[in-house]
Parts: sequence; structure tokens; C-alpha cells
Amino acid sequence: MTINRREFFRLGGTAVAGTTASALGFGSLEAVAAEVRPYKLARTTETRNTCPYCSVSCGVIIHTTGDGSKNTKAEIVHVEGDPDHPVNRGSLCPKGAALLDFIRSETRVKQPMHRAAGEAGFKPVSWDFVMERVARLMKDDRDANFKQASDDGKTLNHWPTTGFLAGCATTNETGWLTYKAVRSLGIIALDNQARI
Amino acid sequence: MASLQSLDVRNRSASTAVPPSVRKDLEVAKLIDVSKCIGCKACQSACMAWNDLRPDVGVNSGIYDNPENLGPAAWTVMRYTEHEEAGRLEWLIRKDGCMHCTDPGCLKACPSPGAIVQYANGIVDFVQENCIGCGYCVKGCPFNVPRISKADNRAYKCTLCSDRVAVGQSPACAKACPTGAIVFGSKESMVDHAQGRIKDLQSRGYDKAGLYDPQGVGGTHVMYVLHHADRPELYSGLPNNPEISPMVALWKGALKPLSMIGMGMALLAGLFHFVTKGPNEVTEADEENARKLKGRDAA
Amino acid sequence: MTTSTEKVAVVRDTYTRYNPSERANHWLVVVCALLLMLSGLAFFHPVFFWLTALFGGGQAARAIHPWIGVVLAISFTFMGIRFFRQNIWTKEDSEWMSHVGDVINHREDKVPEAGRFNAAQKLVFYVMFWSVVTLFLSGLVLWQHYFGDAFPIGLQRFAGLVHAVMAAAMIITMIIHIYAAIWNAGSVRAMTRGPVTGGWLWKHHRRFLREEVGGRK
Amino acid sequence: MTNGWNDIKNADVVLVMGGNAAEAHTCGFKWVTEAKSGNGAKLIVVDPRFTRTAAVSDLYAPLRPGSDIAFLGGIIHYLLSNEKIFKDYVLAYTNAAFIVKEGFGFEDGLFSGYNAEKRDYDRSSWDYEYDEAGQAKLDPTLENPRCVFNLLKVHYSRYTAEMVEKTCGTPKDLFLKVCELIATTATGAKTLTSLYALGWTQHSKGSQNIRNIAIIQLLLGNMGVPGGGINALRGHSNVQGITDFGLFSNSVPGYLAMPNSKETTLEEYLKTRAFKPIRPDQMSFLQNYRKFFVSFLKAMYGKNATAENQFGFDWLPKVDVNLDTLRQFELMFQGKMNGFICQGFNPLMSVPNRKKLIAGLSKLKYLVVMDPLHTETAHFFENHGEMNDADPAKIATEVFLLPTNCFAEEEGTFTNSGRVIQWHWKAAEPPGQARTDIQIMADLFLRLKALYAKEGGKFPDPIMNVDWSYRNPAKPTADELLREINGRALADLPDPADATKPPIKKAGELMDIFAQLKDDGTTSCANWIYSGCYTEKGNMTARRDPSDPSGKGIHPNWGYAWPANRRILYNRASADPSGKAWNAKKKVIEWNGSRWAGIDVPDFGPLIDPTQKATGPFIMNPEGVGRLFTRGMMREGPFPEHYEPFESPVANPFHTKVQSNPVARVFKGDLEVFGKSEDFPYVATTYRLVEHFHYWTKHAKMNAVLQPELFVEIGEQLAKDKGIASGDMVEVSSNRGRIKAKAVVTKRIRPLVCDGKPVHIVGIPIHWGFIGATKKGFGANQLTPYVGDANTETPEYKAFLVNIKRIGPAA
Repeated sequence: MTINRREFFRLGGTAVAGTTASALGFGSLEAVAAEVRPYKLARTTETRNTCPYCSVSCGVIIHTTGDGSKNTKAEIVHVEGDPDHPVNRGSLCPKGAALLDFIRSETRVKQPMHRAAGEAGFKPVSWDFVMERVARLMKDDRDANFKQASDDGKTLNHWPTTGFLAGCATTNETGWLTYKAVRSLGIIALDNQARI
Repeated sequence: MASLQSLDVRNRSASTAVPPSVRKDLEVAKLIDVSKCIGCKACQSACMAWNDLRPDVGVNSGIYDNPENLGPAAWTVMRYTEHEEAGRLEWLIRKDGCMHCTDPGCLKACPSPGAIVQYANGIVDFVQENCIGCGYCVKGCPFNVPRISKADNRAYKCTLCSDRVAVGQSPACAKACPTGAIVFGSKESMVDHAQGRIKDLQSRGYDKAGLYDPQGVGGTHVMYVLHHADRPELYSGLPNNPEISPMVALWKGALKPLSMIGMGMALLAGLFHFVTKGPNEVTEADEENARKLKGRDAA
Repeated sequence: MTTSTEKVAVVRDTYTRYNPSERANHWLVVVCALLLMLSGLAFFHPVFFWLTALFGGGQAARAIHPWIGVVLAISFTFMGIRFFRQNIWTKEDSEWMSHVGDVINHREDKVPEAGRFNAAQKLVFYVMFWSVVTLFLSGLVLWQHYFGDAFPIGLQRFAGLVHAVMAAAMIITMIIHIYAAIWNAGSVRAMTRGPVTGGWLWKHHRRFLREEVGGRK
Repeated sequence: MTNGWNDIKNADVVLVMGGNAAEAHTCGFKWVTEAKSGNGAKLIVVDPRFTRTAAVSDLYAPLRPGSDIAFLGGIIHYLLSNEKIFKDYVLAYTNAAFIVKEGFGFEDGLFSGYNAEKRDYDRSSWDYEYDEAGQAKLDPTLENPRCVFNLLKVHYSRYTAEMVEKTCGTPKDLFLKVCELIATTATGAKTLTSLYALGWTQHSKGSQNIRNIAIIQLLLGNMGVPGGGINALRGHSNVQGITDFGLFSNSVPGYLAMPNSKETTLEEYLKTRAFKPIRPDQMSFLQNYRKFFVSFLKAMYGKNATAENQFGFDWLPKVDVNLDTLRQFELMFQGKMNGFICQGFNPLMSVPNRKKLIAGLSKLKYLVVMDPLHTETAHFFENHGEMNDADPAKIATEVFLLPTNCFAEEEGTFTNSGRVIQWHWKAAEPPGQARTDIQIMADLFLRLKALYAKEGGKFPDPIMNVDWSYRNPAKPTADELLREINGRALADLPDPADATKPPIKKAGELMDIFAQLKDDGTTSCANWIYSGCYTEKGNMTARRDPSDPSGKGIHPNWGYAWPANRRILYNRASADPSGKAWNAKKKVIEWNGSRWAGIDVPDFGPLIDPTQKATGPFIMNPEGVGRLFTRGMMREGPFPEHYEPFESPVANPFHTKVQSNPVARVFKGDLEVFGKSEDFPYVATTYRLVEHFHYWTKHAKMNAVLQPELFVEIGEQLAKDKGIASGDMVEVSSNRGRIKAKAVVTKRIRPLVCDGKPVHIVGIPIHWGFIGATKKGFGANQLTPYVGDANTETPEYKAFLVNIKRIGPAA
């Protein structure tokens, strides 16, 4: 039997007090099994999605708790790159890799808010209140300022006094429906974030 | 603690027994190609996201480094150096974090059984449950990596995502890295990969490009490809020939058995002295002498 | 033979070796040192790690160890001040040390007379003094919770080594010290109760006895 | 992007100029690093700052902000004067040989036809010479001094390396190294790809920056080939899609135009749109304009659009003035706007001149913000000291903040920069009471419709007639909207080849491709270029087959790329006129004797035999070739010319009479607040950092950790001159406002010597505001000038004048 240096040092100590300790009943000294942190996504639900930031449009996989059963609210707990996505192949930039903190941001709006003239801040209100009020304001402005024809009699049929800025992180479907609604109202002050 | 063992242990801090070592695991490594790194901090994001870490929001101190240093909740940080080489500006950006040494100074220094383990695949992991917060790992580490949390007095550092690796995935940072500057695989294939990268760099005029896999700590399981491998210290002070400090080596090495022997010898010496010579007791003659002395003086 | 202790005690003339304040101070140091040794050994070598259980676990032992050290340092400071003068090394001490073999082999007659503290005790004092100083200072450097970031890493590593070396030295010295107390009958009583007999002083600290007796004039 | 993200890996030289791909398009930049490591590619970065992209470049050259046209013009001059062009390609696939009309000219910085009063050109002289049949004349020998090629040479003869150094501050030898490396791709064996973004567009002459690279890429023969092309790296995840859907004042989905007030009938509108070919054999694909437009009107108005009512043409609003964002805020500022709706947009942060924006928003009657986050725009009325100096008591604007879902809480499609439309799935419900944008828009529309039905009002016709026949009108699904976008047959469509055969589509069936669209109202399609994305085979955008059979980065079964699932635009140009690939390594499609085939969907008539017909590869142009000379397409002229930014520290080195873009729109009041270099001696440029996305990720804790606080970057020399140390607080001021920030002193920004005079640069990242997880910070738009590009009205964010001073140590 050969004893290398390290074992010798170990034994040097063990010999003196090792057995004593056990005898004193302080339990096993050598709980050799060390466990890694359990894999936290083992039972989450995966949903394919697209990063909403830049136009590389990386594929992401969103992990939610629960299995979709009715009484379990799916909570988004992790976002990671989609390894199958041809462009990002699972990678994400520091923004994409931190998407969870956008989704769960403390500064997310969770209920409709209203600020009346002169007030210093918002007050929470109901959807019905805001939608009714906005529709009323829009109709009043449209009825007051809609132009059917120009001064020289050319057809205009437009409403120039209410502007609309479309988002660029909304879906194409939202874009199309927005286009339809906005143009049907005659809005021409329409732009989006494309150039800014 | 459950006895389930998802990665085999090769080495365990403050333990005198040899862990089960019959099974052979594939040795893994993370290779960081500094020449491909753009310092985007995706690795930092991915690390925070995966490990549920949220360091405090700091300030800008006139540099890009944020968080400015490693911390209990910042297991990896990018370090930026503006370096001029032959009139040409180079922005040397290094991802700092645990190197997962083959001969880990932290593990050597750790006094708490099982607070630091080295898995058979090369990952060095801190088991916070067993950590007593003494900070010896900080002293033992040649790369200044471990950090002790003020909140819970436990040591933290990169785990190389041992939880991911254990189920066959790559570490979160390696997966996220947009430019492929971080790659993960077996140590052998990472060394091969590095050779290819070094050739490419040499073809682009970096004659001294090379692999950083310091042998002073037995090699590492996090390696770098450097454009200036001859001067690793350019990269925010990456140590040139890191090794476990001789002081720590002595403290945690020879001193232990020597002291034990010394203490044991002292005890034994006492014991044998006592049984051979017996107690040194005062005799009536001594008392008499004392009385005499007193009496003489009194007289 | 009338060597029964009770009998002798009746006729024995006693002297106060350590007054109550000295004894209390000493035992405070002893308690601290023992606790420090127990917890410190737990951090020093894995086979002793179980000792942390005495303190409520590793975290608790780690937390309390430096505080005990502080208490020890303070109490030892008082003791140091108290005994400093009697521990000044003299020519006679060197002479005494050359007869240490005679001491061990119970041949007091061949050993030069000792004062209140003999040379070996003085050595214990010095080792203890320097151990406490260096352990205290190196302990501060190692005190992660408060000074984890205060010192350069090289100094921290040095402190680790120094702390361990000095602790080992101190423990060995303590073993010798304790054994000497057991071996030299009557010493324990001196430190627990205070009095020693004239004979005890005659045997171990004759010069001191002479001074004492002279002093009673 | 003409090519796609994955295609970048095929490049031999990558030019990143006018962008910072590593920081702003990090995961796309992966394919640059792939090109480098896998293809031995060289990366050139030209930028005023040594960026993270530059950090991994092979060659970095600095230039003064706003001098890109001079730099690129210099490259064109180099290529032409050293004959480093791909001549066969240039002759066959560009308008080099086309002869330009007499009367076209350029003098003293202006092209022919300038009207100083209108600040505009009469562009009629900017055209070819035509024969009697209306076909353009050309001289294939290139000897005619009035052919495009010779005019190009003359125009760029002024752009010498010396002039580049004088204008851009780029050292001559460095500039020539860039030219040499770019010129290595002039042979057809190697390709150059160009990646740009807002660094080229956010200038008062941004569009002309891009025209320059178009000329370079045509001269080098790099259009239509793998690893080539001009790749605009778009901004937001779906800015490409929203652009495709024409959410602009003057656009209709699919890059069709909104009718203007002069176009009173459908016929009149179409007259100027459907271009006839001006060379023999050309496809001039927009001849199909009527089909696309009528199908769009059918999607808008459904059954109510009939041939009799011009398919509802009158219901579409007519645009008299282009009401882009800058003009909207100008009108707001003048008190001429009453309402304003922001759908996921934060203009208070992203439109220039914050002071003006607050004043404008304060004059509104109502402001509606739909957003998942508390945006600064919604909170514009709050006082945040110097960061947002508003007085709520004096602001009467009624503000509504409507909570919307985020990407993870909805399904639908985004279109990436490479035109790939990708469906995404919903992972969870929106938090609290948040609703989808679709639901909000539908609710709003239906409420308005109900109000008009009940109360009547001005011209309710379009509201009443718009097609809203969704299964649940209050909640249209993304799935049914995407089908509507793709288009369907409204009647049985006969086979055009043989009417006796069964119809190619039965009524109600989804279109396979836009080629099936009709101009008679028998098809509907919201956006013709998207036609094919949702067919009877299913939702093509939801396909997730990652395979790349050719290994060239073409993943034909992953999502759906418009148009026609084509991944490389103009890919016909990858083959020579006879139909054989210029270079076997760079093969995309070839003529196989009976049809065009290859690794991508041909961007060409698949059956056009090149041995029989000389149809050009640029089928969207009526001349069938790429344009070195753009005719009247651009407002500044058919060739790009260097003009200084509206705020510049130097006089235009090319011509003293015309300092800046002669046709850019400047509103009254904005002109007065342009700063002079005497007061504001340093050039500022704004930009993004990799750690943040616009004003969005500052709400995310992790990103706040990575880049917590506003800073500005200056070079070491300027720092020394001004006594500023890294980490100090500084104040940066322009003639429109001032900001306070930490200073980062760096070697990565250096003074550029222009015309013998050092020009110092102050870099200002844009990501901070007064709401979110980061430290509060000023916005770059508190400084920026209110002027936009003459063609697109993209604000000049990249070059303006500031001053800087130290105000103290770190607070």
C-alpha cells in the first residue's frame, strides 16, 4: 500500500481525533454526496415567442409555471433563446436575456389610468370609463375638424387634428387592424417609430 | 440533504475521505475567445436570469464596467481595457469569473466540509448550505473570484451552471453569447477549438495569440483565447502565472499535520512524563524549610 | 508519616499566590482561550469540524470566534499589565533555563531559585503575549464580515498563515502550561482558590518566598 | 435587408458604417463573427467612435459625424479611378450606359432645376433620353459623355482621398486601406456586405448616405449575391412589419402610396403609379399596381367596395401635407392638434427638442397612451426638475394610459429585418386588467361606430363601410387578421392559361401568392407583399423547420419571407446575363434550360429564358437595371452630394454656396435655435448602447444593473482641455437645452482633424428617462435639433453642436 502525501496529511489528522468525534455522536463526518441545484425548468411549460426588442427578432422560449390546468395561473418564470431559431441559435443579447425583467417590471401598467386637466397625477379608472371618454373626445374632435374638401373643392375626407403614432413592437395583425380603424376615421397624422 | 448525486464528486472541501471515484465523467470546459468578445454583457444578463441574481443598481463611475466588480450576486462581469498596440487602439474586453481550476485554491482553503466541491467533470461549485462564511475561499483563490454576501454570510461565485450541465445543457452565459465568444464542451474539444481560433488570429497579425489554461493551478475549466497570450495581465490584470499562494499552500498544507503532530506530541509528552515521573508534590521538608525561613526572618 | 494534606494544612503557613482579581482575570482568559481553541481547531482541521456543533453550527462558530478573540485580547491585556513586571527576563532566568532538565526530573535542588514566576512560566507568558497580539491582529485581517474588503489579498493570506501558526504555538504552549499545573501539585489550587503553602513556594519559587518573608517585616 | 441575417456569414468583406451592429443588433452580428471565423472575412468599421463593433474589426477608420457622403463618395472615386469595378455586371445590370437628358447638370453644390424660394427642385431634367417609343437610350460602349457612367465619374472626381481627409478627418492612408479592402470584392469572386442602421439615416441627408452604398454595391456587383447586398438593420422587432403595413401618413400597406388631394379618382391615382417598362423585355413589376391596390381596398371595405364606387376610393383619406411625426409635433406646438394617440411609442423621449414636445403636448385636449409600461410620454405633465420641466397645474391635457399586453402575452407575427415573418405564441395572460392592442383598437372603433350610428356626425361613410366582419368584432384574432392580410378569392378565379379548366381558387380560398391577385374586385388582400404567408396549407409564418439544405443560411421552411418566401432579393443578379452564376461559390439561382432554379425562390420570372430575352434583374424598376443615377426619385438629386449637417463646425469643403441640404424641411422657429460653432464648438452624436433598448429596457432591473446611469463620452484631449476627469459630472448644452451626466473619458473617441482644425466629439447615449429601474437621467433629445432628412423626415440625431463643461465631481 502506498500513501501519497495528501493522504498522509489527512490521516495525520484523522488518527488523533477522528474516531473520537464519531464516538461523541456528532453524526457522519463524511456526507460525500453533494447535490447540484435542481434544474429549475424541469416541469415548466415552454412557449415559442419572438424577442420584442430589435429587428433581429430572435427566437425565445418562454417558460411558464403550471401545466395549463384551469386553476393554475401560468406565471412566466424564465426566458431563454430558442436553439432552433436560425438567426440567434439560442443566443440572446443582454436585453433579450433579461426579458423576464421587462415582463415582470415594477413599472408595468396594470389598470387603465386617467389624468384630468390640471391634476398632478393619474388615478386608476375602469376600462368602460376610459373607452367611453376617449371615444367621445375623438368623435367631438372629428366632427369639429373633419375636412371633406379642400378650399379648391378637391376631396380630402381627412381628419388632421388627431394624430396617431403606431408602435413598432406590435404585431402585423395589430398594425393592420390599427391601419383599418385609423384610416376609416380619416386620420392622416399617422406615423410610427420607423425613422426614430 | 438528499443523497441524490447528479454529478460525481472528485474533491470535497475539508474532507478526509476520498469520494467515490470509480465512475469517470467527461471533463468539461468553457472557452472564452476574447478576440470575438464585443463586451455586450449578454453573459451577465443570462447569468443573472438563470441564477435568479439581481445585484443593486449601481452608478456610472466613468467606465463601462457594471457592476463594477464581482459580487455575491454578480458572478461574472465584463472588464474593459483600452490598450494601444503599435498606434492601434484595442479594446480588450474580458469576461471575469470563476476559472474552475483543476487545483482549486478555494477548495483547498475551505474549512467547512462540503462547502466547496469539485465535480468529476471539473466544475468547482460552492454549496451555500454548508458554507460558514469565513472567507477563506477568497484568500485561497488565485483569481480573486469568490465573494461573501453580507446578507447571509455565504460565499458565492460562478457555478458553471452545474445545474444545467448536470442535465446536459451548457452554462447560461455560453448559450446566450451572441458572437460565439463563449463556447462550451469537453475540455479536449475546447482546446482543439482554441487552436483553430489561434490560427485565425495569427493569420490576422496577432503573432502571440494563444490559449490561457494556466498550469500553475493544474489547468482550468474556463479558458481564454487571447490575442496577446504573452501578456495576459493586459486583460484587466489576468494573472500571468497564477498558482495557489505559497502562504495558503503552507497554511492549508504542511502546517495542518505538523501542528497536529506538535499538539499530539505535547499531550503525549505530558502523559509519559506524568506516568514516569509522577506529580511534583510539596514535601513536609519544604514546609519546614519555609517555616524556618519565615522564623529566621521573624527573629 | 504525617503527610496527609489535612494534617499539614492545619499547621501550614499559607501565602496568597493569586488574589481574587488575578484569578478571575486568568480564568476569563482561560475560558476564552478554550472556546477559541475549540472553535479555531474546527476551522483548522476537518477532523475537528464537528466542534462547531458546540457553538450551534459552523456559521455560529464562525460568527462568535472573533468576538471571543476580542474578549480574550482585552482580558489578556489586563493580565499582561498585571504580570508584566514579574515577567521581565533576568540573568537568573537564563541560568534557570539551563537547568530545565533538572526541573523535569524533579531535581529542584540543582535548579536556581525562582522568583514569583520561573523562567518557564515567563516563556509561557511571552509566547502567550505574542500569540495574543499576532492572533488578534491577524484575526482582524481575517474577520470577513467586517474587514473582508479592508485589506489587500496578500496580507489576508499572510494573516491566515500567521493566525494558524500562532494558534498552533499557543495551543502547544497551553498544553504545556496546563500539564505543568497538573504536574506541580498545588498550582491548580493556587489559581482556583488563591493560597499556596510556604513549602510550595519554597519548592518552586524560593526567591519569591524569601522576598515575601522579607517583605513581611 | 436585401439579404438576411444568416446570409452575412457568406461575406468576404463586411462594412459596418452608419451603424453599430454589435451593440444594436447583437445576435445578428453573430453572422459577422461567423463570416470572420468561418469564411476568413475582414470586418471594416467606419464610425466616429471606436464602438464595440470596432473592437472586433480588422480595420477601423474614424470619421466626423455627418461626413459619410464624402467618405462613401471617396470610395466611389477610388473604385472608378482605379477601375476596381465589376465591369460586366455594371454594364448589364446597372443604368451605367443610359444616356441622361441634356439640361441635367450640377454646379456649385446644386443640381439643375433648383428653386431657392421653395427650397425644392424641379426634377424634370433628372431623366434619361428617350426614343420615340418611350424607351430609354443607352450607349453600351460608355463613350457618350452624357451616359450615366461618365456623369458619375465626373460627379465623384471631386471626392479625392485628400478631400475625404479634409472633410471627414479620416487619415488618408487609413481611408485608402478601407478602399483597397472594399475593392477586393470587385471581381465577382468575393462579396462585400454593408450593414447600416440609424447612423446613416438620422441625418438631414440620410437617404443619400444609403444611395451611396447602393452605387458602391452596384459598381462592385454585390447586389443579389450571397454575402452581399445592402442590409438596413431595422430598429424595433416589428418596425419592418409596421413599415410594410404603411403606418405612415402617406402610405398604403405594401409600399403603395396614399392618394393625395390631387388624385380625385382611382384612375387618376393609378395613372402615375403603374410604371410601364422603359426598356424592351423588362418586367416592371409595378405594372400590377392596380391589382394590389384594388385588393387592398377590398380588404378595407369588403362587400361595400364595388367597381361602381371605385372600390371605396373616396373613403380613403387624401393626404395634402405629409403629417410625419416632426410635423405632427410642430402642429401640436402651434396648437393645431387636439388629440394624440400613442400606441407603444414614447415620443417625449424619441422626438427631438424636448422643450418643444412638452409645450406641444400641453396644448392637446387629450392624449391617449397605450403601453405595457409607464412611459414618460404618458407622464409628460409631471415635474421632474430639469429633467422634465413641466407644471402640471398649468397643463389642461386630459391623459389616458391604457395597459396593454407585452409580446409574451399575445400571439401574432413580427417581421424581422430580413423580411422573415414569424408567428409567435402566447405564454401567459397579461397582468392585471391589461388588454391586447387589438382588443383596444376594436373596442375604440366599435364605440365610435356606435356613436356615429346613434348620433350621426361628419362623414360617417368610411366608418360605416369599413369591413369589420370578424367572428367576434370586439376581439378579432390574430389568426383571422393574418388570413385577411394574406388575401383570399372573393369569387372563383379562372385559370389564366385555360379558362375551361377548374378555377385556380374557389371563392373564399386563401391566396397562394400575390401573382394571383386581381384588379376587378374578385380578390382581397390587405398587404400584397405578404400574400402567401397564410395559405390553404396553413399558417406559413408558424413554420419552424430550421433546416438549411444549401448551407448558405437560407432556411426556406422557417417562417415566411416576403415577397414570395424569397430570402435574397434581386438574386437573378447572382447569375450572368446568360443565366450562369458569376461565381460557382456564390450561386443562388441559375437558368437550367427550362426554368430558373436554385437554393432560393427566384426574384425573377421563373420561366424567362435569358437566352431569348434580356430581362434585367431589378424587376421593380421599369428599366430593369439598378440605378447609379436615380432620376427624380430623391429630392436632393440623382447623385448624392456632400452637405454639412445643419449644425456643423466647418464650412462645406466641397462648395461654399450650399452648406447643408438645400431641400431639407426646416420649420420656422427651429431655424433660429440652430447653434453656431462659436458658442457650441463640439460635435455631438447620439447613439444606443448594447445594454439597453431605447427607453424600454430601463424598466428592466437586469439592464439597469448593466448600465445604470446616464453618461456622455469624450476623448482624452477634450477632457484635458476642459479639466474633466472620468466619473465627473458634466453639463452638455446645445442651443435648445442642457443635460447633466457623468463623464466617461476614453481613448475610443478622438478629435478628428478636418481642414487643419481639430474637431472634438461628444458622444451621448440615449437610454435614460425619469421612469424606470435605472437612475433617473436626462434625455439626449433635450439637445437635438428639429430637422429631418429631406426624403424621410428622420431627425438629425447623429450630428449637431454642443458645448461641455465640468460641473463637479461625481454626485
